[in-house]
Amino acid sequence: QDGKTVIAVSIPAATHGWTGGVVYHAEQAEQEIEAAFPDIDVVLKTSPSATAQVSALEDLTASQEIAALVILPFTSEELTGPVEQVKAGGTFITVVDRGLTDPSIQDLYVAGNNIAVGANTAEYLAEQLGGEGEIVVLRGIPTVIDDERIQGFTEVIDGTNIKILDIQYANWNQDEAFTLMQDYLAKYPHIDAVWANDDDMLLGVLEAIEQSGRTEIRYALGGNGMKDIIEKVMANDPVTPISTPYPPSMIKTAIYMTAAQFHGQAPVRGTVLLDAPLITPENAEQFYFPDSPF
Amino acid sequence: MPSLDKPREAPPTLRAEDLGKTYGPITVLSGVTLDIRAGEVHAIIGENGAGKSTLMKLLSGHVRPSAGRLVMDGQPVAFEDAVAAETAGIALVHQEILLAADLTVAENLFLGREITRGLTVDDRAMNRRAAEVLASIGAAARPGDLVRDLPLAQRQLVQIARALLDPRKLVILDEPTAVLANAEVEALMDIVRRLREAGVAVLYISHRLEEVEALADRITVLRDGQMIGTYPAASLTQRAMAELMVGRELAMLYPPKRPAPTGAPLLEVTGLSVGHGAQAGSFEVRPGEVLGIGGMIGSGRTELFEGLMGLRPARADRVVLNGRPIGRRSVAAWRDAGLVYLTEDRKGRGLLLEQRLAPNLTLLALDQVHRSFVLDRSGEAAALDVAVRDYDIRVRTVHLDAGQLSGGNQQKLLLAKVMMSYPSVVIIDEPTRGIDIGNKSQIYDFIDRLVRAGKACIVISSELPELVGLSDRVLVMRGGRLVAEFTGEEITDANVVYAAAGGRNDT
Amino acid sequence: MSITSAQVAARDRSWPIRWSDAGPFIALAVILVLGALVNPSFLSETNVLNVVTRSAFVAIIAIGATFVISSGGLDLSVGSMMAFVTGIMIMIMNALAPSLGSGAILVGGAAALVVGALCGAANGLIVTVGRIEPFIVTLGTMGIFRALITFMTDGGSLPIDRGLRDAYRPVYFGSVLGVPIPILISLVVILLGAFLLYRTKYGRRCAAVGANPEVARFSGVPVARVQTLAYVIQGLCVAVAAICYVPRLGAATPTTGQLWELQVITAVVIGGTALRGGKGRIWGTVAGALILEAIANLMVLSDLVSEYLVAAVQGVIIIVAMLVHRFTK
Amino acid sequence: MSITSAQVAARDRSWPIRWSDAGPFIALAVILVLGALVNPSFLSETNVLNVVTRSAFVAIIAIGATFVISSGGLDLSVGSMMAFVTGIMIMIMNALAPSLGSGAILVGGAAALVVGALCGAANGLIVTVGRIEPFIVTLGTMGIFRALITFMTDGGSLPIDRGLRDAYRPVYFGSVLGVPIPILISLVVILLGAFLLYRTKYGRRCAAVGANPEVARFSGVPVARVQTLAYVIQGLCVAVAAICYVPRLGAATPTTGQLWELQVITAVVIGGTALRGGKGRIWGTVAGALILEAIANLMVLSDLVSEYLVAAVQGVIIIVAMLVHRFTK
Ligand SMILES: Nc1ncnc2c1ncn2[C@@H]1O[C@H](COP(=O)(O)OP(=O)(O)OP(=O)(O)O)[C@@H](O)[C@H]1O
Ligand SMILES: Nc1ncnc2c1ncn2[C@@H]1O[C@H](COP(=O)(O)OP(=O)(O)OP(=O)(O)O)[C@@H](O)[C@H]1O
Ligand SMILES: [Mg+2]
Ligand SMILES: [Mg+2]
Repeated sequence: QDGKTVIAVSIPAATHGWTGGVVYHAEQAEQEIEAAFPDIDVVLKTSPSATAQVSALEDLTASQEIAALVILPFTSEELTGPVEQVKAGGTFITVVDRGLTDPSIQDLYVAGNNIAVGANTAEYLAEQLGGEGEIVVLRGIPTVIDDERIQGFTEVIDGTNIKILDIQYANWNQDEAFTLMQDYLAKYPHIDAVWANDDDMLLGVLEAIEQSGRTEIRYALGGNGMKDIIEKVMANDPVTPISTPYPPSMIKTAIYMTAAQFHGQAPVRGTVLLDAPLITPENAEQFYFPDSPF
Repeated sequence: MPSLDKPREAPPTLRAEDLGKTYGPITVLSGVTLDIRAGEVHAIIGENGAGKSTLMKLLSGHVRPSAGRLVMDGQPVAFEDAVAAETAGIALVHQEILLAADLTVAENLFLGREITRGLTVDDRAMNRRAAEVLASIGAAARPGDLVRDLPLAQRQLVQIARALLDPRKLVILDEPTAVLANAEVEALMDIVRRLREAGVAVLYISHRLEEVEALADRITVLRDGQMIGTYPAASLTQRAMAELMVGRELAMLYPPKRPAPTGAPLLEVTGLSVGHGAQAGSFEVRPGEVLGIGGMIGSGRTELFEGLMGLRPARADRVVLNGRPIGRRSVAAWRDAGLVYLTEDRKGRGLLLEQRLAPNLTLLALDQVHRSFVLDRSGEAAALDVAVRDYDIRVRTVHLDAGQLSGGNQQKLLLAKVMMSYPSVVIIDEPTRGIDIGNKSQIYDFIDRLVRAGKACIVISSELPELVGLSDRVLVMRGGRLVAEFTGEEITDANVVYAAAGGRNDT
Repeated sequence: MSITSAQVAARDRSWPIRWSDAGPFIALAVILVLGALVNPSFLSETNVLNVVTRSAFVAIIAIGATFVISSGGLDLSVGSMMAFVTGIMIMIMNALAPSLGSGAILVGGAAALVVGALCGAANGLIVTVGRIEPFIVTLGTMGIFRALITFMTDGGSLPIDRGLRDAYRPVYFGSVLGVPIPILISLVVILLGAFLLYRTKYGRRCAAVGANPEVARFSGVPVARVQTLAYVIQGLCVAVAAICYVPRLGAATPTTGQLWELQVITAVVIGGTALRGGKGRIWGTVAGALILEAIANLMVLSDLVSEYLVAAVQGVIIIVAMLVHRFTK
Repeated sequence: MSITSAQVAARDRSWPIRWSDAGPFIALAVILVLGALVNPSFLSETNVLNVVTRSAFVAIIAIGATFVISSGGLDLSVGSMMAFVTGIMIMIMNALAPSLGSGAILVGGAAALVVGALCGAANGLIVTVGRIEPFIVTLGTMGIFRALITFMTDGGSLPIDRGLRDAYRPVYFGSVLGVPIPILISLVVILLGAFLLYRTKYGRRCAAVGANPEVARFSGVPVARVQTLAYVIQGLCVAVAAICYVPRLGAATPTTGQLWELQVITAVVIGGTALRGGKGRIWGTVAGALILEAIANLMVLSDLVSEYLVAAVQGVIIIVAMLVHRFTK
């Protein structure tokens, strides 16, 4: 490709808010980098499933020489082998968000921490509720991310007197979260707090609570730092006073760090762990991207 | 009559004792006791809906009897299903064509009893055997043809071939000739005679009494689901048969001919060509006239008129109905202009077999039962009552799907359906296919009254006597072209056959 | 003979419900009873209203699907189409909100109906003029609509203008004499659907086309037009559902309406409409939609099932319901 | 006229390939040509092998679907079934790995076949004995299998034992004389399928049952048994696909095989098998699977389309391909 350095970016297709954010930031990065460094070509590919992502990797490597691969793997196990194949061709590997089962494959790892998303929220909630109360939880699509968040959350909650009344899947879907919350409300006459492990779902939850007119619910928390929720945090909303960042912009960070080494800078290697600090009214500004779709 | 002289001690091939069938509260057949002997042709006759087809289905295991029992070769039998009966040597050729349209002729013939070699099916052997059987009954269909592409008559022959593929003890033919024309009928009658000589018992149902007279050794008459009796064929004339069936004296079969029509043509067609071939045809029909269309099977009559109706690609130089040129030809446009077409394929194109009688009746002329955007359902029910009466549709209840009517009654329902729109020209393709003799004369009367009222009727028929007895003028088709025209005294069996067969030097 | 049949015909009219058609209603009743046993709050007024209101979307779309299916077609694109219509509607409303105020809602709603009808017409024309299996056509347009909404939302969400929200909210959350508005709207759609299918020329032709297109053609029925119109009706129903849906969550997202096509078709089939076409059961469809929503609700209200297995239990219940219906007939 | 028809029939037989059956192959060729124009590396050896290898999964499952569909059925559960079979297989392999070493792979594979056949039999029996629409039955079992795999993986993922990975890898990544093993396996499945459908009694009956079950029944074809067997064949094909699939991704997850049912059915229909049953086209199905995979590959190789719109373009291409095929006939 005209002697340009190719950086391939492989990410999940935009199927819900968060992945939508990832695609948005990746496209931003592509435009900015290509404008800034004319000799770098960023090739962005989205895939709707793990299988498709493996296929995309094969296609990317079959059709051109790629200098670097930035990948946000669908799942760890399924993508480990294929990424290893790419690595074998001498490509620089940057893994984002979800680690591969064999960490020695990656040159650079930019990661969010899903366990921390769950755990930090749980700790906040436990503190606010004084260590007791009855809560309900909405989880996403059965995948590793979802699993880790729930794991982080329940581990902390198990150490308190808080009782998790119910956990059900709402598929990271506002609509299903609305429905599920309606049902929770019908089922449990008293609920102290709700945790939806993603802000997309939290929107549905809030609608359902508002519609029911129930007032005993003290907290409805989410995660991921969606901009609508951050707006609430900034406005000191009593029911949703915090969120946890799991910024889709991490993909942009990773692409920039990968691109940097092709421009004179020494290759960046190692691990960049993004923590999941609580987003509070005080620091909300720095997590707010009004132009992002997420 | 060899069968009548048979010694008593030879048990009949199949004996029905006090057989009956009820569907829910409806009794369609009761108290039928009947012997069918080896080497005889046993005809079953009766009006439409008398229960003939039902009886045949009972005898061949397609339907379980509600009462009575079967005795085969002296042993009581109860067939689990049609296959059990077939294994026992009884084959039924259905009145309604039962073939898988997506499969080839050979595949249909051997369905369920494929010839195999090792693990694989032996197509060569099956095709060879199929070709033999088809040739033996004079069928033009080839083993490799898709049934979907075959005309009705050929499908019927394939069904018959299927029944004759294996040696049989009893072959049941339920109106096998309804869709056949003369040549094929002759061939079939030969086959029946050969079967009789080979000691096979044949049950034969037909509304064409001349066939019955020519073939049958004994005749059983059914009326309203009851057995009237079994008679030696020699003792019955056609007229006597008809009267036994109907239970009353019959009027003349064909109405007297009308005076020659004089008015301006109601329908004028110039330069009609259908499909790819150059099949340009021109004809007209006047008020008060019955125009007969004759020809061999596959001579293109159906094709020509389906083309006229806009049901298949066709071109025409000029089409005028009631003095007004017709631009776009479609069934709906024709209906509104006052012309309707009654298809020969009542099962595939005529009736919605799984729907009730009323929606079937009114489908073509929904406007008649339609007031300010709403279907007038009581009007529809009333129309059905009228149709049941006017067309003498024999049903024990109107709670039936169209498919549950007997074949002849389906035909009458179809006739009632196309007449719902009060057309001035009616094209009827095979008007009396499967209609019993009593009803035939009713339908002929009906056509007569229609044209006497100043309407016109085009009758496409493969039944020569019908064509001759009914028409004021006959056009004959051959190879997709109109080749001859006869009027008045010229309309004779001989003339029509000669004109129709003129090009058939291939047989 | 004719006397008897006339009498019978009279009785026929006074007894319009066939026993076999009662299946879905019996199934629904059984589920209600079971539900009440499992958790008494199942029959609480709030819960019942919630469930019925929720099922309004699927029911409205399924009314359209009843037409498509009974005319011998199939529409897999309804879920994505609904998302797409929702997206267009929100964009129009947001664009007009500054100038028209809450009048933008009316214009947006009208636009949604037009867009829905056009989407349906596209499906219908490709199926009929192109003579391609509806399954393939609507699978294709399903991908197309889904991609378009993803594109329109940039993969994120497309919220409705804050200023319109309050004016629009009642369409989902409001009620008249205690009956939530979505239920009223779906009642109107259902009654219109039943009228159209059972009492008009068009409905007759629809069923005839589905039962045997050849017979319909020979009876002067414009087969392609009837089928296309069924898809247009489907599109309109989708648009109505979209109009009720937007105020519920106030945004269109790429997941809006995902997999609804399966729910819709299931509702139609459970309701007694045969997938091969030829007969449609509007009220059965409604019962089907209620059954699906009631089962989902019961899964949450009962404590019997692991969260992982909810889908399995739902599948089993549906199959068992169909089996019971089959064998009690 | 009878002369004409005889001639037509004769011509028909001497020309065993009907023109309309060539449609999918022509469409495939067109896509290959377009692909080569868009990106020359589209036809590079690596890329072609990749695409063909990948399409092996869908092709193998679609062979089974060709039987189900031509016998008049439908199976929406194949994707979930594949995930479920994969899950069971991995659990068995992992359990046996300590004792049997890489022999566990064989046992696991055999178990997968058994489980696949059983799953297929379950679908088939519910459809035939229960006489319920296949759409509903397999939609139900789709939910059931999906829920079971979610349960088995606890909502996460179920990786295969590391010790087995290297021994198992070649089943996807290995090759014999330059031909990747999945391609060889799928060739075997395809040839077996073609033999079974075209050359055996069973295949004949399968098509007959789909074409007209009533006629088949009267002809002594055990309709229910033939249909059930088609689902069992489908189950076996799913198991074979699962066996090839595991080494590629090394784990089963709740999203394994999601939406494959749609791809599979699309491949079958693009290949010329009618959804209403009665005819099956094994080679057409294979072409269909290749077409789908080639289009997806082209989307990745070309840079023309916004990421959000990939699905839309795929939908358009499929519909256009079918339209072109229809109107060039
Ligand atoms: N499944 C059914 N349910 C109710 N009635 C039926 C059913 N099948 C047939 N019948 C009725 O049984 C009667 C006898 O029908 P059958 O077909 O035996 O008459 P047929 O003598 O063969 O008449 P045709 O000469 O018109 O063929 C008819 O009135 C028909 O409506
Ligand atoms: N042997 C054949 N093989 C295939 N198609 C045929 C054959 N014979 C006729 N056809 C076609 O079948 C259709 C029916 O023929 P058509 O019905 O017009 O003949 P017909 O004179 O009306 O004879 P019939 O007595 O069968 O009605 C036409 O489209 C014709 O081209
Ligand atoms: Mg009969
Ligand atoms: Mg004809």
